Amino acid sequence: MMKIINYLDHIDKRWIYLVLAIAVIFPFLFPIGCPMKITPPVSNMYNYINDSIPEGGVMLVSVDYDPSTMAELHPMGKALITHCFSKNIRVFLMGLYPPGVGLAQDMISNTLEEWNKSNPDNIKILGNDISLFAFVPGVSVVILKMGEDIRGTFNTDAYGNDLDSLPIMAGVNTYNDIDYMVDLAGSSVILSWIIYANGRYNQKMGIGTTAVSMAEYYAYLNSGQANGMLGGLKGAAEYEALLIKNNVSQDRNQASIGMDAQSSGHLTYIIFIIVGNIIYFIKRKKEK
Amino acid sequence: MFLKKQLPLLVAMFMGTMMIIQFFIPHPFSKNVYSTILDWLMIVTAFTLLIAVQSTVQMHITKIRRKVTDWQSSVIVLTALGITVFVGILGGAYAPTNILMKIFPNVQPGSDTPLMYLYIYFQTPMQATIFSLLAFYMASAAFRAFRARSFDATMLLITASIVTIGRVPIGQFFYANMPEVVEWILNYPSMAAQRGILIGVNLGMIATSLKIILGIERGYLGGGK
Amino acid sequence: MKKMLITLFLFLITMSVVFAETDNTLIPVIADSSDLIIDEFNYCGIESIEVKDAPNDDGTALLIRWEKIKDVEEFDGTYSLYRINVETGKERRIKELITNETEYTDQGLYRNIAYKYYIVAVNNDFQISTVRVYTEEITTTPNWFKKDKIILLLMIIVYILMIVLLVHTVRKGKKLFLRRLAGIDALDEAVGRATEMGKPILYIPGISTMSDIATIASLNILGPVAKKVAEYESRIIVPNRDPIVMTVAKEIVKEAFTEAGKPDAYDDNDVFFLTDSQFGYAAAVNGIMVREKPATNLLLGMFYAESLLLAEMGNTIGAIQIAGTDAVTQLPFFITSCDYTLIGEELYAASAYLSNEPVLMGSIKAQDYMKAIIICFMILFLTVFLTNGIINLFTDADIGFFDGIMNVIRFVFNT
Amino acid sequence: MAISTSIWIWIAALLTLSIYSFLYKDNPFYKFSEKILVGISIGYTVSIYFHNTIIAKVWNPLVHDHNFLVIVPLILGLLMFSRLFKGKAYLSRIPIAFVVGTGCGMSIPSSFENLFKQVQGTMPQVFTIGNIIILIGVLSTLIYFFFSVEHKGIIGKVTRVGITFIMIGFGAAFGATIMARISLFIGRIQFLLGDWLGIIS
Repeated sequence: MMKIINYLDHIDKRWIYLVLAIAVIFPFLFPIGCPMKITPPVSNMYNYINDSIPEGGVMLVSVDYDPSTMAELHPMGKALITHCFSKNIRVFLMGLYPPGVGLAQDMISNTLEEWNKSNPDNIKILGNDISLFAFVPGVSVVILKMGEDIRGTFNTDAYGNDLDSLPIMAGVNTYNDIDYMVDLAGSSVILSWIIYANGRYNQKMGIGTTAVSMAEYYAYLNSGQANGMLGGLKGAAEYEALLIKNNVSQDRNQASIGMDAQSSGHLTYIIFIIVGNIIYFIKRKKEK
Repeated sequence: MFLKKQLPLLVAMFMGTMMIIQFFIPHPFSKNVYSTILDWLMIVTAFTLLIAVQSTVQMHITKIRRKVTDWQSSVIVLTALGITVFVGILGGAYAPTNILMKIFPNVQPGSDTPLMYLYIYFQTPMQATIFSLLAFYMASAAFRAFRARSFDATMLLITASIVTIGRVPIGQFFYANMPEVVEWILNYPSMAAQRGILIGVNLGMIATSLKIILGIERGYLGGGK
Repeated sequence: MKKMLITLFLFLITMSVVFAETDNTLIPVIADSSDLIIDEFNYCGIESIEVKDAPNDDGTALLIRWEKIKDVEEFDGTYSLYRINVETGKERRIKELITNETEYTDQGLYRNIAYKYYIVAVNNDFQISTVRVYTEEITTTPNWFKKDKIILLLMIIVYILMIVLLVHTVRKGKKLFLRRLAGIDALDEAVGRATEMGKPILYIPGISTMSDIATIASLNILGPVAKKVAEYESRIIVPNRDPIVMTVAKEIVKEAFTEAGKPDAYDDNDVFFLTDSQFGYAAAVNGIMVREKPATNLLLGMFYAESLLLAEMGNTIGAIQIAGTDAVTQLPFFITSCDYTLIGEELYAASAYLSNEPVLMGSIKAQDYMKAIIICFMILFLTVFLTNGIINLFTDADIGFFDGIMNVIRFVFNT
Repeated sequence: MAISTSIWIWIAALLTLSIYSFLYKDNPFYKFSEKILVGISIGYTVSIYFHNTIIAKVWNPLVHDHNFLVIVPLILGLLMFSRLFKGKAYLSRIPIAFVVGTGCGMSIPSSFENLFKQVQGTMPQVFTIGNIIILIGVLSTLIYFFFSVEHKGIIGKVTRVGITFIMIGFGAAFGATIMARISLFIGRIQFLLGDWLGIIS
C-alpha cells in the first residue's frame, strides 16, 4: 500500500500529461452526446437579441481577445453572427487590440461562407450586412470616442473603404443607434466597456468571456450593468444549442462537439485532486 | 530640472483635473474639447506603444552584440520580426496596398494580405498552443499541489469541485439539478465575495489615479523614486 | 482629523438630501379643452402635454410628458408622438404604439432650432384621430453642470482630501494604526525556520514591471525580509524577470545587509536576471528550487498563469511557501498550494505596515475610511431591511418610514 | 474529410506539435517556435500601428485633409523617441504624463460611478434569502479587507464569515479556470484532428 502511494507521489509529470491527453481526445473519436441545460445568463442574451432588436437593427460585437483564448471565444462570435444573420440584424465587428481585428476578419470570412452556402435565398454581403471597423489604438479612448462619433473614430472599415460609402452604416452615428453590443474578451477590457459604454452612454450590453473571468462578472449581471453573459466554451455551446433548438442552424457546431471532451476532462481533474489529497492525508497521518 | 520633473507632473495634473471637470459639464463646448483630446490621445498612444517595441528590439540587439548565452535565439526573434514588418508595411495590414497589387496582379482589393497569412497560420496556432499547455500544468498541479491543508482551502476545493462538475453536461448524471446548484453558487455567495473584492479594488484604482493627478505618485514616469 | 472627516460625511448626507428633490422648471401647455372631442374615430384621451428641456445634457434632447384624461372609458388603441421642426415644417413620428408611458426623451436634436410636438390617438385599424394635442415651440438649452452627479463630485473631493491629509500626516512622522496581519507573523516564522535549517530563502518578486503596484509592494516587503535574513547570516536568492526590477531589488537587498551590519554577507550574484520569457522563467526558477532546495519560498507580487508551476514545484521540494498577489485569478492556486497567502489588498497592507512608506500608508488609510463610509451605509441598510422584512412577514403593516430610509441610502449611491 | 492538402494548415500543425513537444522536455524545436512567435507578434503589432495610426490618423489628415491640429499630438508622440538619445530621454516623460494624466482623469468619475452601481446593486428592493446572502456576503468581505481594526470579538466573527465567502468565491473561480484550460486544449485538438488530419468533422 505504502509502496503504491510513494510511487504515485513521485510519479513523473509526463504520465499525468498523458492521462489527461487521452481523456480529452477519446470523446472526439467516440462521441457520447451529453444533454445540456441552458443557464439563465445565456438564455437572457439569446432572448434579448431574438426579441428586442428589430429587423434591420444594429448589433456591435467587439473582438478583444487574442489567439491564446480564441478556443473559448471564437465559437461565441460565430454563433452570435449567425443568429444576427437569421434575424436580419446588421452586425458590426471591431477590435480594440490588433490581434482581435485579425481574428474578427477570420470570423467574418468563415461565417459569411458558411451562411451563404446553407442559405442561398438570404445572401449576406460584406459591407451591407456585416462590417469590420478599422483598428484604432487607444482602448478606452476608442470606446469613449464612439459615444460621440463612430464615423469620426474609425474613418474607414478594416478593408479601407470609407464608412460613409457603406450601406450598412445608414443611420449609425453613436451608441444611440446601436441596439445591443457584446464584448468578447478574456481580460479586464470588459470592465472598460461596462464603465464607459454602459456607464457613460447607457449602451445596452452583454458579455462573452472566458471561463476564468466568468465568476467575476456575475456582479455586473446582478447590478444590471450587463444583461447576459456567455461564459467559456460551455456558454458558446449553450448558445449553439439554442440556435439549433430554434432552427437557426442545423448541425452541432464547434463548441457543442467539444462538450463531451470537456466533461471527461473535468472528471479527470476531479479524480486527480481527490487521489492527490488522499495521498496527502495518508502521508500526513504516517508522519504524525 | 523643470523640464525633467515639474513639467510632466504639471501636465498630468492639468490634464487629469480637466478631464474630471469635463465629466460634470454637459455643455457642447466641453464636449468639443473632450472629443479633440480623445483624438490626440489615440495618436500619442500609438507612439508610446511603438516605443515599447523599440526597447525589446534594443534588448535583443544588445544580447547579440555581447554574444551572451543563447544569443542565437535573439537572431531568430529579430529575423522573424524583420520579415513580418517588411511584409506588413509593404503588403498592407487588412487590405492589400497598391504596391502589392502592382507586383502581384492576381491580388484583388478584397483578398487577404500576406501579413494576415503570417498571423492566422503562424502566430495564432502557436499562441493558442502555448496557452493550452496550461491544461497539462494544471493537471499535474491538481495531482501534486492542490491540497485541503486548512479549513479555508477545503471550502475552496469543495466549491471548485462542485462548479467543475456542475458546469459540464456530465454533472447531470450525478445529480439532475447540478446546473442550478452551480448557477446559485455563482449568483449569490460567489458573486457577493467577488463584489466585495471588486469594491476594494475599485477604491484602490481610484486612489492610484488620484495620487497620479495630485503628483504624489510618480512611479509611472520611470526611474523609480 | 476625525472631526473633519465626520463633518465632510455629514455635509455629504445633507447635500444628497437637498438634491434629492430636483427642481422642475416646466413649460406647461395644457391642450385646449375644445380639442377633446371624443367619438369613434376622432378620439383624444390626452389631458395635457408639455415639453421641457431635458436636464443635465449638452442641449440635444427634450423631454416630453403627457397626461391622460382620467375617468374616461377604456380606449383600446394606442398613441403616436410626432415632432415638428418649426423651421422646415417637417413632421416626423418619433414614437408609436404608446400605451401606458407618460414621458419620452427625444434625443439627437439640433441646437438653435425650434421644435414642437403633438400626440395623437391611433385605433386598432391604424386610423389616426383628427384631434392632435400640441405643445408650445421650444429650443433646446445646453447645461453647464450635471446636477444629478453632484454626489459623485462631492465624493471625489472628499477622497482627494482624505488622501492628501493622510499622506501629509504620515510624512510629518505620525504613526497611523494598521492591524498586524497574520501573514506578517507567518513571514517572520518562515524566515526563522529557514535559518534554523541553514537553508536559503527564495524570494520571487512576481513577473511584472515596476508599473505594477503589486511589484512595488513586494519590493517594500523585500527590504525587511532581507534585513532579517542578514541578521541571521542566512542566504536570500532573488531571481528576476524584469531588468529594472532586478536593479531595484539589488539595491534593496544590499542596503538591508548594510543596515543589519553584515555588508560582507551580501552576495551580488544572489539577486539576478533570469529570462524575460514567461514559462522560461518558471522553468528556470523550478530548476533553482531543485538545485538549492530552499526551506522557504516567498512568492510576492504580480503573477500570471505561471503561478501554479512555481507553487507546485515548491510543494514537491517541501518548502514552506508564503504567497501574496492581487491577481484574483491566481489567488485560488496559491491558497491551495501555499502555507499562507496574502489576499489582494492584504499584500499592500503588509507592505505599508512593514515599510511605513507615506504614500502607501496614506492611501491604504484613505481607502479604509472610504470603505468605512460604504460599510456604515450598508450596515444601516441591512438593519432597516431586515427589520422591515421581518415586520412584513408577520404583519400586514406597511411602514413607509423604513422605505424612506432605504430610498435615501439608495439615493446616495445613485448615478 | 481527409488529411489537409493546404501548406498553411501543415505549417500551423507542425508549429503546434513543436510547441507540444515541450511537455516531454525542453528542446530546440520548442525554443525555435517560441522565438518566431515573439518576433511575428511584435512585427504584426508594428505593421498594424503603421497602417492604422501613422498613415490613417497622422499622414492622411496632414497631407490630404490639411488638418494642422494633428501637429500637436504628433509632436507629443515624436517626443517619445527622445528615449533613443541618452541625455534627452527625460523629454519622453511629457507624452507619458499626457497619456497617463488624461487617462486617470477620465477614469476617476466613471470608476466611481461603477463603484456606486455595485454598492446600489447590493441594496435590494425585494426581501428574499438570496438578497440577504448577497448583502451579508458583500458586507463581511468588505470588513475582512478593513485594516483599521483588529480582528477580535464580533469583528473577528464577521471576518470569519467574510473569509468563508471569499473562499467560496475563489472556489468558483478555480472551477471555472479548470474549465477554461481544458477548452483551450480542446481547441487545439479540434484543429489537429479536424482541420489537419481530417479524422473528425
